[in-house]
Amino acid sequence: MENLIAQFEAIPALAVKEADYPVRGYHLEVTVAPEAVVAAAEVMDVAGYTLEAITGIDWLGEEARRREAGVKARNAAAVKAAKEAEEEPPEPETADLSGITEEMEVVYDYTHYDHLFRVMVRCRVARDNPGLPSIHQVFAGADWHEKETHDFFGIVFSGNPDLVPFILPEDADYHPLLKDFST
Amino acid sequence: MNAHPEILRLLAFLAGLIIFAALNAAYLVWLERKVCGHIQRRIGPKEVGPFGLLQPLADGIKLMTKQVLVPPQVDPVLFRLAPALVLIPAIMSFVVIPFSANLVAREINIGLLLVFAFASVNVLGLLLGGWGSANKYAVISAARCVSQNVAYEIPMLITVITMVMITGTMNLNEIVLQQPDISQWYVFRFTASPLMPVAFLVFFICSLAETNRAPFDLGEAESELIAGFHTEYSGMGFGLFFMGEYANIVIGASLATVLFLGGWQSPVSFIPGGWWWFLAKVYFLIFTIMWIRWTYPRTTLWGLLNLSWKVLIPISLLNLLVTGGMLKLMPLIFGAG
Amino acid sequence: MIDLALSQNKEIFVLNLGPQHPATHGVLRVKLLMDGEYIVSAEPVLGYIHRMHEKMGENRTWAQFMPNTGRLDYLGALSYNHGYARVVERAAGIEVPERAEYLRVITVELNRIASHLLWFGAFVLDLGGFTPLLYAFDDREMILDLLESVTGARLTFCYFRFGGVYNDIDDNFVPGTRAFIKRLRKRMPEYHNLVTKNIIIIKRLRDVGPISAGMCRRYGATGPVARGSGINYDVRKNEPYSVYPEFDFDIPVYEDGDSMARYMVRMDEIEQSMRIVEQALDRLPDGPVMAEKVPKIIKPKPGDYYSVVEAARGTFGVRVVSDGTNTPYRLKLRSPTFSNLSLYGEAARGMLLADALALMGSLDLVIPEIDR
Amino acid sequence: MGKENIPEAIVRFAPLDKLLGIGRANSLWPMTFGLACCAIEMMAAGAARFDLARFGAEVFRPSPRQCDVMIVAGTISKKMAPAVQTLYDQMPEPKWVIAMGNCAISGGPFSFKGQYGIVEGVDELFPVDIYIPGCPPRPEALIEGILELEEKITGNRRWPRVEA
Repeated sequence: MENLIAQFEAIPALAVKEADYPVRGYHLEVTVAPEAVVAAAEVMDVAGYTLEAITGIDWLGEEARRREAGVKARNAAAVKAAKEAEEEPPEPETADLSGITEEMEVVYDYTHYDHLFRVMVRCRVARDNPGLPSIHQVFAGADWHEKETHDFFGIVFSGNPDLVPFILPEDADYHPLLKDFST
Repeated sequence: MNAHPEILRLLAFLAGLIIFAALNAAYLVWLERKVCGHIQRRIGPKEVGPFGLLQPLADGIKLMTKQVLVPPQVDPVLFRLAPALVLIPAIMSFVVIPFSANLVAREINIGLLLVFAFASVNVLGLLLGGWGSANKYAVISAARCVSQNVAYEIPMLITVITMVMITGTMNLNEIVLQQPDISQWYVFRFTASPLMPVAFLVFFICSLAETNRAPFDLGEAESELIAGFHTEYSGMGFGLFFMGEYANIVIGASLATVLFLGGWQSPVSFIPGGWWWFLAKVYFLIFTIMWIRWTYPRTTLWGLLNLSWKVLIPISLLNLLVTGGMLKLMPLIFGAG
Repeated sequence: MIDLALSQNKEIFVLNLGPQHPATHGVLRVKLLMDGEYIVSAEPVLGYIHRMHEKMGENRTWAQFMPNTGRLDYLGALSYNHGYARVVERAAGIEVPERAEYLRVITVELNRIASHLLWFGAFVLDLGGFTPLLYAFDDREMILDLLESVTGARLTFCYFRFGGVYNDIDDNFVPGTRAFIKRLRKRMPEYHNLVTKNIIIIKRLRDVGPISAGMCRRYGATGPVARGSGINYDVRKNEPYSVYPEFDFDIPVYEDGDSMARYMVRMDEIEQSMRIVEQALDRLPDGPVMAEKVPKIIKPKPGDYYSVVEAARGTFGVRVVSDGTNTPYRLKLRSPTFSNLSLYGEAARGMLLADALALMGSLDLVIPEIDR
Repeated sequence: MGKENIPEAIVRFAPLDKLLGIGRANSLWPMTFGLACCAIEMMAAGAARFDLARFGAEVFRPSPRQCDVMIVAGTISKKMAPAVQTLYDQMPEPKWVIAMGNCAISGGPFSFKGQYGIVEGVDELFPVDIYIPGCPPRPEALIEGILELEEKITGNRRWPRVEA
């Protein structure tokens, strides 16, 4: 396992974190940049792992929610502090929601047939015009998973041989699992 | 009127044969559904008439009044011709089948040849039906049917040649007359050739294949080719194919009965022979065919052709050789008699 | 299909298998490029029964999604119940009483037998034998009777709850199950005599549709498909969950990788499942079937949770992403047949049509589970 | 429609029609056409315990050209809808449609606000004769549906209806 961590760190991965398996259901959480997903897949391939699934997560508004939560906490703290000091509570701060790059995430689940060790590789991509390289050269099965993720999220896997609507109707131009999708 | 009794007799027989073929088809379907039901722990048709006996009638009414669709892409002539090409030769073959000593529409010296001549037309009907449908599944099915029929006609004919060598005639009634009781049935006539049961088996397998019955039902392999050559046929077009198929089964079983099982002759000499014996033997064979169908899975086309070219043809050739040898040797050994 | 236009060989044609075709067991469509009866290339087309399960997951509460899991793989619905219940229990930290775990294992294994029986019948039907299907259905009905008495449903079960199961068994269940297993034990040799030893079946399955272990790994195949290729991988052993470690059972593995191997794996699994059920019935503890402290509204802590179970067709995984509210933020269903089918294009190349359909049957497809 | 406008018939076809109706009702051949979960119950209805064959309705034909009744058993996705429509069009007259299960009736559990993938009920595509509710309906329910269809064709009920 140390070996794997070292290899991932050499890719380089943005973060390699051991997860609490009984709670999370996976052992190792690796965050990589979009360019590095193929390298990560190669590490897994060499180590004899198999690809269980690829999926996307749409984090629309996540950063805004995070900032708002931070501001809310600060405001509450300020109100509390003012109350303790018996002062007039300060004007509540409003969250600064400018300059947010909305993001999506692609998650790769790897597992091993022989020993129990699950690796989850995460990769964040920008939400507008999302794209990352395809790993179907490494794991042939990734082809379908990538197509499915493209269907649902519109994430473009460059290098995938045939990235057309797969599960959705042939003429579908929508991506239903986006958080701002509506019919 | 009196001047043409023969023609009248023929017409009556023809009408009788057509009714026989139609009823046979209808009630063989009923029988098939009942047999398969009981094989499969079900009871089969039961509600339509007593024991579901009116079921074929209902099916017939429905099929006859069903819209006959002629899809736009088909070849209209071939598409309409094909069912008739399957059914009519099958009915024609009945003309020479001896149901009893006298109950035969037309006794011809070359009856056996006639049956096989008509049987060969059958495959043309399947081919035209599949081809005319302009449906890929139907075309594949037609191609399969043709290669299968051609392949199995060879061992079948070789076996029949063997039989003709033994019996010395192609008149079916004469062949029957040569088998007065069970020991004289050709299937057990070891003096003619020790391979007679094998010859019967070869003939039986070939007639299964010729009629596209399971396990050789590659032509209408449902899980592969939808409904095969009759995929595009609706209503009575499909009904005619069905009748043709069942008529062919009856022909196959009849021939096997005539050639090997003593035709209308009774198996034991103290019970008189007659058409009932003939029908009993034929229906027993048909029941066996159904039994096989509901027991065995389908072979592949390759397996089927291999069976014909690599197993059945050599065996039937060997039988031909042995029979020929026996025919020449027996008189030499036991003296000409 | 562009290859067709460019091809010099005029004999090559496109055959559209499905979406309504007797051999695809539902609405799978396979675009075949055929040279006579040989397959030049096969390309499955999915989505004809895409039912938006993942979208629905984001639209309803954690508990409300449970009925959906029964409609993913309708032949082995309880495994899917189990997979989803487990991931939510993991996320919300809910403990399951022992009796409930036993009941889960018993019902899941019975369901697995039912699923394999139906597969057995349908597979032989693909090969042109009709009767075994009816026999299999006959036995399957008995399992459905048992399961119906416990779960209230015949097919699309929704029996599991977060923290247990919703209903305890009645008095007839244990003797009924024992009687059924006794009956099936007698029946299995019949099936083997009728089908497994049949010369036509052997000719059609042996060495047909070989799938290598390496191919399984590249495509992520699991379940009987992988085990038929010599991969000893079963979640019940490799990643033990529920009370499976307490039972003595084997994972059937065959090395050949052909259709026969996959067939044998499933037939052997029926035996193993019967063993598990028997042991579970023997040791069935008393106690509640629901955990006491299950919150009415489930709000797992934010984060990713993943859990897999061994369904009848392979590894069923559920990834949920919680944002701390009462609905999942994202719910990903990893279906085993999706991966298993993805190797079909490569495996079917160069095969005869009839053999390719036998191969497809041996993958044991349930289409709604692929399309989700 | 009022009956008073129909002139007295010169040739009466009613008895013949009745005969045809009885023939058709007793020979309802369904299509081998399963979409989803309900298809398994459809198969179960044809299998040993329930045995549709009793009514002559077990002849599942794989080709739409040879079918009389289309049992729509399952969810119809928007991708599948054109194919279902084609199958319906390919069936020769007279033809009937049974919508089996909630998905075929109304979209069932998969009809929710914001759904993008399914047709909410097969009657949006073509007319339906019999609706069989359930998710999935039991095989008995399918048999009852077929009896209802027979009643619709002939005007007579085969067995007394079981009162709930």
